[in-house]
Amino acid sequence: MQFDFSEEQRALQGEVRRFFERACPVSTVRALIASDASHDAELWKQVSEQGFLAAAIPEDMGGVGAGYLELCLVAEEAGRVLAPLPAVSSIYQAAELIMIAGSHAQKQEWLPRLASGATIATIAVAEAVGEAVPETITARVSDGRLSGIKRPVSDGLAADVAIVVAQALDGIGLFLVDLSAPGVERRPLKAVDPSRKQAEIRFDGARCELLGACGEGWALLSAMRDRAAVLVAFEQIGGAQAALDMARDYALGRYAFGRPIGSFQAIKHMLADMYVSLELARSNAYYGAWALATNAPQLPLAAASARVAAIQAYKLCSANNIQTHGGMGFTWEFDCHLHYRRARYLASVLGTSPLWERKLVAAYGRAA
Amino acid sequence: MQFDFSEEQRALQGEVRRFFERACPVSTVRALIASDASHDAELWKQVSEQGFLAAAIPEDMGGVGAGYLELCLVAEEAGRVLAPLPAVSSIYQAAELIMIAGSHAQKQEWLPRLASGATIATIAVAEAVGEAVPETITARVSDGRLSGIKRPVSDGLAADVAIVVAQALDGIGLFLVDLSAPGVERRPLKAVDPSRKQAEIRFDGARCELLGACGEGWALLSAMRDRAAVLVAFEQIGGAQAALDMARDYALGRYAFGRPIGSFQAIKHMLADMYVSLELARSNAYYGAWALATNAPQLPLAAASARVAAIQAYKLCSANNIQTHGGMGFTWEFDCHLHYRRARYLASVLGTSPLWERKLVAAYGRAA
Amino acid sequence: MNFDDTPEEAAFRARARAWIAENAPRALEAELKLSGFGHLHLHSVDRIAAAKAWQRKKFDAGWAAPRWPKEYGGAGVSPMEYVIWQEEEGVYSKLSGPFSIGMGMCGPTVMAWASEEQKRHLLPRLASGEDIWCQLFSEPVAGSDLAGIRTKAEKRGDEWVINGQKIWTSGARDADWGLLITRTDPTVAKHRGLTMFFLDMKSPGVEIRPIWQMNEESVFNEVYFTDVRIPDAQRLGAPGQGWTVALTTLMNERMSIGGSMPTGVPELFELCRELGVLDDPAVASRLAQFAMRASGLRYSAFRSISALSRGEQPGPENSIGKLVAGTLMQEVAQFALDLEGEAGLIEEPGLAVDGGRFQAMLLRSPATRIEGGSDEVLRNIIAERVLGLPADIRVDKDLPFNQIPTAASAGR
Amino acid sequence: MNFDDTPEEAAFRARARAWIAENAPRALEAELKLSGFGHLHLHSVDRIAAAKAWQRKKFDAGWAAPRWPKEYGGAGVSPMEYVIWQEEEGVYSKLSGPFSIGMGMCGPTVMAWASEEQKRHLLPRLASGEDIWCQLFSEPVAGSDLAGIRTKAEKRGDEWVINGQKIWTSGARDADWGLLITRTDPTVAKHRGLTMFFLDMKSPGVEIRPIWQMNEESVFNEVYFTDVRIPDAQRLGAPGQGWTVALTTLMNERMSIGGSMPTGVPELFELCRELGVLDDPAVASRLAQFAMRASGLRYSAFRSISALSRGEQPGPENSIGKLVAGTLMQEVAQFALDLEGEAGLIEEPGLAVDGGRFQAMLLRSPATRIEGGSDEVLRNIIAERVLGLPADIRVDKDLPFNQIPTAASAGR
Repeated sequence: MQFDFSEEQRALQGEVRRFFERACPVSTVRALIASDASHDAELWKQVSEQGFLAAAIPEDMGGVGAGYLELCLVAEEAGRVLAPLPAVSSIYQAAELIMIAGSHAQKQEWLPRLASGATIATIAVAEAVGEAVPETITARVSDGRLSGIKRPVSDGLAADVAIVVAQALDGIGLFLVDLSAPGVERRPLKAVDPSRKQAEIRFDGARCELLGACGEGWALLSAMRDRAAVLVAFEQIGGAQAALDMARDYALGRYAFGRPIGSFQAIKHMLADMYVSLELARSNAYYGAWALATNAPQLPLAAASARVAAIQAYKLCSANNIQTHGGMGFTWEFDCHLHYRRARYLASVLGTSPLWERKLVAAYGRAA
Repeated sequence: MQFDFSEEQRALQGEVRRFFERACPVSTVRALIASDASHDAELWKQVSEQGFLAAAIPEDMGGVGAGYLELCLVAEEAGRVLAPLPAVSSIYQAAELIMIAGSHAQKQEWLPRLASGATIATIAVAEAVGEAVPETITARVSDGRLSGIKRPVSDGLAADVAIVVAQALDGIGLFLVDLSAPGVERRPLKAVDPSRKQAEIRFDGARCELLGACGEGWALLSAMRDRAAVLVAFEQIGGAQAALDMARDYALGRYAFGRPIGSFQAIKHMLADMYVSLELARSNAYYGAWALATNAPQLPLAAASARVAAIQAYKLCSANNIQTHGGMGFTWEFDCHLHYRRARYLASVLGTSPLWERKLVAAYGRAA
Repeated sequence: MNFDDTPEEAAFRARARAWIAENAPRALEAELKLSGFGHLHLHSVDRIAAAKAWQRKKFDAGWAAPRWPKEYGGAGVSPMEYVIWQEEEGVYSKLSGPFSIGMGMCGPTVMAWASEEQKRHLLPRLASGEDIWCQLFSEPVAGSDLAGIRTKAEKRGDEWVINGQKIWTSGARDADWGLLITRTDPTVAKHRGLTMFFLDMKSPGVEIRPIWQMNEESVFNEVYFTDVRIPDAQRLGAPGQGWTVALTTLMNERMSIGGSMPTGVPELFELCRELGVLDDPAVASRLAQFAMRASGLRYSAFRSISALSRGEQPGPENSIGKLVAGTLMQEVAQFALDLEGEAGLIEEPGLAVDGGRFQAMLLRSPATRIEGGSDEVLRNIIAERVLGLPADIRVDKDLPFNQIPTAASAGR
Repeated sequence: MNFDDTPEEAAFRARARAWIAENAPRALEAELKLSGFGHLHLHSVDRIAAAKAWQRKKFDAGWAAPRWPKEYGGAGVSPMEYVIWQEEEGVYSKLSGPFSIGMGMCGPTVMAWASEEQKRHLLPRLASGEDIWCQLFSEPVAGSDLAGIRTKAEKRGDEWVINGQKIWTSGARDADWGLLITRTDPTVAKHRGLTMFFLDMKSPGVEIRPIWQMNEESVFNEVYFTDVRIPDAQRLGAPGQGWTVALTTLMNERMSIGGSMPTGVPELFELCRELGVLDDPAVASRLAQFAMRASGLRYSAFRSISALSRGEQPGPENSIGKLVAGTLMQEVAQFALDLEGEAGLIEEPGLAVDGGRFQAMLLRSPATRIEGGSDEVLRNIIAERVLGLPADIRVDKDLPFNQIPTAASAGR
């Protein structure tokens, strides 16, 4: 047994951290926010060249084949620096879905392109307000043509291809759609986290290709989300750790009443509680990483625990980081709000807490 | 408009407080806990003679006819001193139920006896584990005879008469049963709050009398509980205030690290949060008191808000009172646990938080 | 105990309602309803012009400052009548946002400390909307530690010369007057070297720089003073008495902010109804706990009004209003966005759920937990001034101000 | 990262399992399962006799103190193997309750500070269950402020004479030896005047008075010392070095308590299954949040074990175990009793739901939040020793111990 990452993995993490600190200072994030660009294409290119995001894609599909544990650590580091990349969409979700559901030909067609970063993919599920369930899906495929409106689609502007959840003859199916093809229109949507951009995509008879068995779409989506939840949890703990570190540093340097504010128990104990929530999230995420890497039967429970804990920790750490900073934390100029916004973004993709709380309890019930 | 008690009512409250401080020191509570007695009969006699508990019973039914606002203040003071009395059962519930559901003859028969304290009544609802709903009731009446087991029955040993929820031909009904009659057996049950004693009562063909329309029993019970919830909320805020006062006094007198522990922010802010929860509960209870006193259509919402807030406040204040006292708070000798136990008792009678949370939301939905 | 109107109150309410029905700018009603948290937003008209027009109309009819004495532009109504007025004014009260700091904090301070002549000049102008006031208290190094301010005032003949910087000044750009706290003696203990003034915001040497906030608004400002001159006659209280004067302002701030904090709870119930989840047992517990806190706050504020009616002063117990409302609004926003699903990510005007109100709450509520006394400061106030617990140990207490440790002196 | 056994670990587990299957007192299994929180309850047999029998059996087979060096009665196994042993021992580990303070805290302190001869004498007797130890640290006036203890030790020739009082001593009545911290010099700063001893609990002048606890048990005791004599040879560390010695104990206490705190979460799921509410969306949110904290604690303890395996020392981050578990158990108990409805009021043996386990948790969990470092102390440890924030301001820091303000000196 070994309940932690190995020394080799920690060394890799150090490398990834140094890369991101160099390649992705916060000015990069702010530049993307201020621009109309869909993502930071230069950073995406560099990250792709490093092979970081291809860690879990098999070598024969153009990946690095290092494994999921390594990808988890990459996600943690990307989260720490708020990397403005479409990895949640293209790697943690789309590549996973293709690996789970794709035919051999589809894998060969798409995985090498996703692994190299040459192609960016995304997932289009949401239409209405509220939790997405099969009954709320109105996008429809008939005769190989997709029509409907998806909103919001994360990284929908950056993506070259989307996997769209739609109704078809045999129920819910997943459909690959080339977003540059006729019958596809998209536009940017102003979003809570402007460093991870959202789009509306309208399909009007767009040509599409089935991924996985038709009628199995929702089950495949759900299986993919268990896997993506673990990877996203690592982004969240990376972000939460960065927020806690910011708060700690500020509390040490800011003086009031003749002493550092970090010497007041109110601040000390608030930071201690942030640390506790982060440690609980981290430990749940490690278990999730193992379950993901080994495809363990515990994955649904481990993924739900990791996600519920990580959502909670990032919300708390990012909110109380602002609180520690006082008024300065409420300025656009300070970086506190970037984490607060990112925490909300990562809490909303893949389905929100209430969904995962139910999943956790159901999985716990099955496990016991 | 006037959102507070009047000066006359405050003066009455002062009188009631002085009475209880004199007549019910904590040694009285501890004496009852240590004994096999069902309640403090001497205190009950004194309280009855003062007419405190008959405040809301009309004068022509042997009551004082002062009103519900006065009864609320009595309840607050009884809660503050942890009075070991069966008022929750006999006055806040049974008398209310008879006033709501009884025929004129039943009112004339019972209310004067309850008002004078000569007779003690209780309500017997629970049988199985979990929230009581009509489907879980197995006690049954046929041909005017009641059979079944009720467990636990608060003040079931002190009571002379019980209002029993039972199945009958037309559905759930409420039945008055003389507990000294043949076919009734009762025994004490060890309970979480030994200052408010619990019993098991077995009915085997006991003679009983219908109270209110048969089939309407559950609706009547529910209407009564809205009224009792407000009165119990005042007991709870009285108890929570006492627990907060204890914690404050201890924090001022206990020294560690060369200073009173009440000078540490961790303790100060814990007590501030206790105060906040108590103030929220108090303000909700005041609104409830007005709705109760005026039979306002807002009563269901006001009662649910008062109850949810009061449960929460008393739980928090009684638990953190122990925490403030440190190890001494965990001893039997200190009084902290008496409030902690009482908070649990008052959270369990009338149905627990989840039930009242649903009632609150439903009432809010109807009100808006 | 009576949450309903007495006959006299009902008559007063009818009068207020009739006047509003006749005079309120109905065309703005829908826009005002959506104008969210912390700031007046109007697209169809200039907000300051609309605010001044409504304030003037109210002033002429005696509704602008109902609680103030008549000689200063008020109507001398009772606390209960004022509550009734506020309930009836409803959404239109948002129009008076630009005057809220003046009416709530600066006006009462002027009333307590200025000369009779000044009061008769300044207060009616404030009440009528002619003048806008702002509050120049916080500084970059003095937030929660308000008495740690460094803006310097030096006496030169009949004038004072001001140098320094303020921050978090709401509405400074629209303001005609500012209530300014300064340090006039850095060699005595911090609370003893302060002096209060009111300042013409158009004075030479005043420079205002808007702060761009995390919620993409710019209500707050930095205000810089370079050799700004203030006549000695505009001093409030004696030199060195500034802290006592400031306490008047802060006590009124607490009362003014605490009374009617938005919590987002009614809006959350509306969302649940739209989503059809109001009967969902999964949301009941959260909704009920939120609702109980919101109604508790509401009736706590009511209790304070009853205390005012009895002639009591607004006390430190009013600190619970903002303490509860800030966190409550933040939790409500997060829960609402959880319920919205991925659609909760959309801020796009016209597309965002309910006009993006919960996204706005999410991004505004952190400021509520800080401005006008952070959560931590409010808990200290409750612990010390309501519960009687000892003050924090003060390392700066008896030191001359210029010898108090700072980040700079600690080499950070 | 591997939450499964390696082949070597699987072999070790098989060996442990086989030994337990052959040797464990199966007759006690059901009773042990119900024996709840904080204390070993046995009705069918004498608990100390049963404990000693199991401990001796384990000792003879090398399972009693697996992590200790062989020369002191241990087996020198790895941290991972020890985890496996604990998992396999399961419910029978409750039988070793009377030795847990000795094994977890006193033993490691003796190992670090006693003479070789003493270690070879005392430790095997502890490991084999022959001797029971207790920890004599807390005093009525010194709880969280442990270094504020007053029990006096005065040197008389080759002996020390002890006078004073300890409190919260678990298992004092069963103990043969006590680890005792005393004040030997009240004229120096508080941390510098302390000295540690081990004491024969049967010495003349030792009087033990049980404390009746709020949960109607009596695990804790007061211990009074009247002219008790201890040979100087039973001193651990130099005179005045007692605080340093105590830190060894406290570090091991944290590790020992934190590892496997009960939380009540598995029991709550069981209750929900019995009540048929496991699929009820109304309870899902609470259950999930509880479960996430419990699994987080579990895997945090696992991570510490991996750190031990890498040769790292157990650090202050282990403080989260008890901090989270105490509150969690209290919340779980309240929620479980909410679900039980009025039946939750019943404590009657034989009638109470699930043997009254949630009532027991309700009444035991307050102690968890206090003993061995209160919630407040643990948050301070995390803030200072994990996050590197400044220590609290210490008014007593450089004062001679006998001049530190107390309730008495303040006239309270």
